[in-house]
Amino acid sequence: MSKLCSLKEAISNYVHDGDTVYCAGFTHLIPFAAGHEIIRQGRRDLTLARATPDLIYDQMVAAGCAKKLIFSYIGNPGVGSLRIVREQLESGQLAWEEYSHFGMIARLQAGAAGLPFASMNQTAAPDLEKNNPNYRRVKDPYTGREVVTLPPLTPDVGIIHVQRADAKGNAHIWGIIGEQKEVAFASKNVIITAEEIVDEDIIRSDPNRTLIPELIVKAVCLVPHCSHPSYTQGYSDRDNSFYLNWDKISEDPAAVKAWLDEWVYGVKDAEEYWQKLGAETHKRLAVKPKFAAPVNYGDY
Amino acid sequence: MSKLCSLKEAISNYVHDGDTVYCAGFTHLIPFAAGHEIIRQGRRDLTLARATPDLIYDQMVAAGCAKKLIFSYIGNPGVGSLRIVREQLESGQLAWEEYSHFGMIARLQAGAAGLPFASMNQTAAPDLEKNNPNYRRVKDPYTGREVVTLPPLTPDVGIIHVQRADAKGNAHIWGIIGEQKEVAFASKNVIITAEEIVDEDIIRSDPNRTLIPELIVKAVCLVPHCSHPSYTQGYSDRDNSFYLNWDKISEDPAAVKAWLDEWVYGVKDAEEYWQKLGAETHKRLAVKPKFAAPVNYGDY
Amino acid sequence: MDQPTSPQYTASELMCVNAARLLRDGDVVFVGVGLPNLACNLARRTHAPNLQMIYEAGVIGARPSKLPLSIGDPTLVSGASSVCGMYDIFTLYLQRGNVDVGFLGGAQIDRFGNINATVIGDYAHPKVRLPGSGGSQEMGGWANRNYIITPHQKRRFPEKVDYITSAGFLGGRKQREATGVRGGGPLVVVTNLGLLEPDENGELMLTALHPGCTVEQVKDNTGWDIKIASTVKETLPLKSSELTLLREELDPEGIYLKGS
Amino acid sequence: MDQPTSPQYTASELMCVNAARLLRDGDVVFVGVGLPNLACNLARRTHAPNLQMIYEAGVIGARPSKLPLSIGDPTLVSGASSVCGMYDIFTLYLQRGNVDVGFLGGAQIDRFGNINATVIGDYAHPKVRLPGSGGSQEMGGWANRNYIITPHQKRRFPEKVDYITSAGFLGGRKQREATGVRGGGPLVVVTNLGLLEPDENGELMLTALHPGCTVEQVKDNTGWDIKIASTVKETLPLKSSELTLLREELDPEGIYLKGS
Repeated sequence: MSKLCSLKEAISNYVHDGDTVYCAGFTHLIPFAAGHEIIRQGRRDLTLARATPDLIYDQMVAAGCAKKLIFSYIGNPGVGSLRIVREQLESGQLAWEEYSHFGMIARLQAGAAGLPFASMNQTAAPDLEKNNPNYRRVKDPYTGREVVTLPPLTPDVGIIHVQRADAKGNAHIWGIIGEQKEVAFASKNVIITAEEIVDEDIIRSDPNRTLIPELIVKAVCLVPHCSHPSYTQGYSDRDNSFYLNWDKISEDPAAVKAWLDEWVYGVKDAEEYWQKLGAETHKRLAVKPKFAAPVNYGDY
Repeated sequence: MSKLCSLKEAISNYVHDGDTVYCAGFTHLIPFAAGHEIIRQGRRDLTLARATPDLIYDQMVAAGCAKKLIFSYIGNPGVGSLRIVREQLESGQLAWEEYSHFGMIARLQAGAAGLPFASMNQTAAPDLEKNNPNYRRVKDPYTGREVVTLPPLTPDVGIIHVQRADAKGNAHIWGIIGEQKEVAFASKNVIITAEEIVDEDIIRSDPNRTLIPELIVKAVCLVPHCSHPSYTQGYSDRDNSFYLNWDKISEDPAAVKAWLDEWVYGVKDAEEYWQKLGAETHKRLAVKPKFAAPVNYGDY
Repeated sequence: MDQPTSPQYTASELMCVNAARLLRDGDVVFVGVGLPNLACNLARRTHAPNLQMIYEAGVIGARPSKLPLSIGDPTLVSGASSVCGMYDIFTLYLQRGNVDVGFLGGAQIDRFGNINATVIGDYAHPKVRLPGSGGSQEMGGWANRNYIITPHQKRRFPEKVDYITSAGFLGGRKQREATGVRGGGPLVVVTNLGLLEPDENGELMLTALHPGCTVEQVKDNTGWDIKIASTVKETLPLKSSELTLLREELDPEGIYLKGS
Repeated sequence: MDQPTSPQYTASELMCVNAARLLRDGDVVFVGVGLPNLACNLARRTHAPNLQMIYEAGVIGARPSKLPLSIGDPTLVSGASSVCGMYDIFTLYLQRGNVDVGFLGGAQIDRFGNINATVIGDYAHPKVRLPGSGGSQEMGGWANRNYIITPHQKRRFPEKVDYITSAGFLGGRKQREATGVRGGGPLVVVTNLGLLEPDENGELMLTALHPGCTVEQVKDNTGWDIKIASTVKETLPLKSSELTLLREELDPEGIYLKGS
């Protein structure tokens, strides 16, 4: 049963005001086009969860989509501060829940695994536990020592960009795989955006590469270049100059508004956004191919 | 730094009387040749841990290597009973510790993750918990409901057969990957046996395929056909007729002794064992190639 | 064993077809080798083309080109949609609630659908040591629905099992519910005589007979005074198309279907 | 900032080379971007060819062909020995004890080596909201050894941090030990003036000065009355081969090494 639809339809069907949304991807495969579509559709009061909010949440927060942020590191990776998010946190406009990376990922893992809590060893650093009541403790029943716990995180919607998927949602991912698998299994609704939709025989020729199986996927959208200015291993390079540029744009609310008007509200979809970036950018972000060594599964 | 050595050296250096040994692999990639080498070297009082003891532990128990078994399913997969193990359990000759598959794997995962205990939801089935004091409970600090716990399993030695590894121990595995990763990270000493030793460029061309990294590996042994009568995806078929045959051999202690004399004590190593199987068996277990779809990592 | 089936088909074929009919299109099924595997493949080739088969070894969406002997055969991997580790199978799939159906079997099934696959006699001093749980403890607890396939024999249906490997309804439906376990427990037991289903208290009750089988046969082959539903249905006769599929395509060598 | 380094090299180069020298061949290092990344690559090209670099994004044994801007750049993956998910990185590697060295930095480091990378002012009403932990809370707890790299400035070295993101020795070595945490805590703080090491109580103490730097400079740029070791060593001068490697091969555009 095909789950193919446009990204517009997928966001319209599965992302609702007030939802907790997790746009997955640690630096790699960040589904920017999905964030932009959420902005265009004017979603409000979202709780945005991501280990690293990255520019995608800076933009969504700037556009007024969010009431709360769940995160473990707020920065413009490799550049510095995430200005809009930071300002809204400092001014109290945006509610937040904070974890370490491990706490964030452990919450997702517990959600994905159907466990009532995640367990972690103590780190000796007291202040996250002190400031976030979700941190609790249980006694290890074998040694009597205390272990730190967190409740599962089960987002309403998980959005995951992948290199290739079949029409049912079986998806191959390679390169950095951060928290994609955990987000997919933890979320109540999973939207897959893919660089390529391929015949299921391609997926089934290498089942160990399938990080996300069809049975947890609600919608599959063909969205090439969805991850710009982040990247897709093998398909595009990271647009570091955009990350550097955003550092300047985001200093000035007027510049941010102008950017959103031009690059989000002013374009119809990801394809128009990509074309608008122009041939020079396309060329700059193109990547020469380099293939993995062949793998023989055998004809059984 | 190369860790290449013969299987004989690896067993001699890293498997000691009284150790807890985990020969990994759920049906697939079972390192039979390593079990046979342990028999040849006359190890005693081992605690043998495996989800499914399979024929490898039936043979090691028959040869007198084991004092205790840790398991979650004792059978000759697809055939029926595991006769020698079963007899020794029924007669009280062999001590045992029993889990469900999930309990077994969860113990390994906790060991691999450096956690003091594994957490599992209740299954409503009371009798494993009743009969094994390692099963305990903690209260979920969020809902107050009870969760079942088990302590980590950290074998002294984990032995893992792989399709290909480099000389330092970075290993690619595909096909069924049961508990290999968890055994590797849980064990204090890891021995890799490989169908092929390849240049590290092969491994590094596809890092997502690397299930086991060099930094936890002690020894790397080139042992083609190590898994017979189990199989290696892409390299050989499962020797189902051997599994059916063992059902008959293992009915009779004299036949078992004769088999061990001929096929374990009577051969020098895995290579001689394989040659002794003969051309017809080699042909029967050969597999036509079928390759995974290409994967482009890009030249960054 | 009392042999109730007509000479046109074996008891195994009868159970297999009736088990297949219980599956719904789109079900995610945790599959064991043997009859459950055949039943799933039959359902997939007939009324349930979108059935998703999962194997505890870590295989999702398997499409075996031949009948696998073991639960971890390479033919399960070739053409599967996904392969993952066993920890993932038991957490992301089973514990998370992503498995609709589990098939169970065992040496003993009791009045409340509890299953023993571990030991006959005392656990510490076993008279007969059976294989043990494997994945069935969690399957019995966490699959949304469980189906049990087993020949109808008195020794297989004692009033109380020696050991509970997989939970049915324990001492009654409320006892299972009190544990807070997520799955719904056994829904149907398929035997070579008919179908048993739990009543409101979780006690197994005869609800259907296969063509030619009788209530007396069921009573004679059950270890307790089994309840009989007020209306006992008759299962549909096996279709020749079902038998042809089973015999000629799914188990041509008769590994699981031959004999009784 | 007081500029103690000679015109032949920048403060960043000085810190980078001294950090590299702390690494041992075969160390497994949890690497951040920036100076730690440069220090590791320098060590790998000089005295520690078997250094294993791990990135929190899930990359093991990276061999970046160019300087990555972010901690998740594609060049980290190409040619790496292994890639895994972040859950695995924090469990199988860091929590399990497979990481020898963690590099830390932050806005504030206090008398007992505690680090603040989270907030200046009150947590609930931040004066300056910093990035937060990322992976550094666990790195500070669980890496066998931690090294801190930071410029020596009074505001960066308060007597007590506003918030503890990564544990140093808390209020003293015994307090850290009482938590039962596995890692050994900060071993050395590398600044542009010299090296600080914890004394038997976990209090940071000046143990070495870079060539040309003075105890006075250290005292003037530290927010508490810092202890001075009875013998203050002098660090070895930077070798021209080290600087050449850094400038010409590792950071040819001077992204991290330029400026101060």
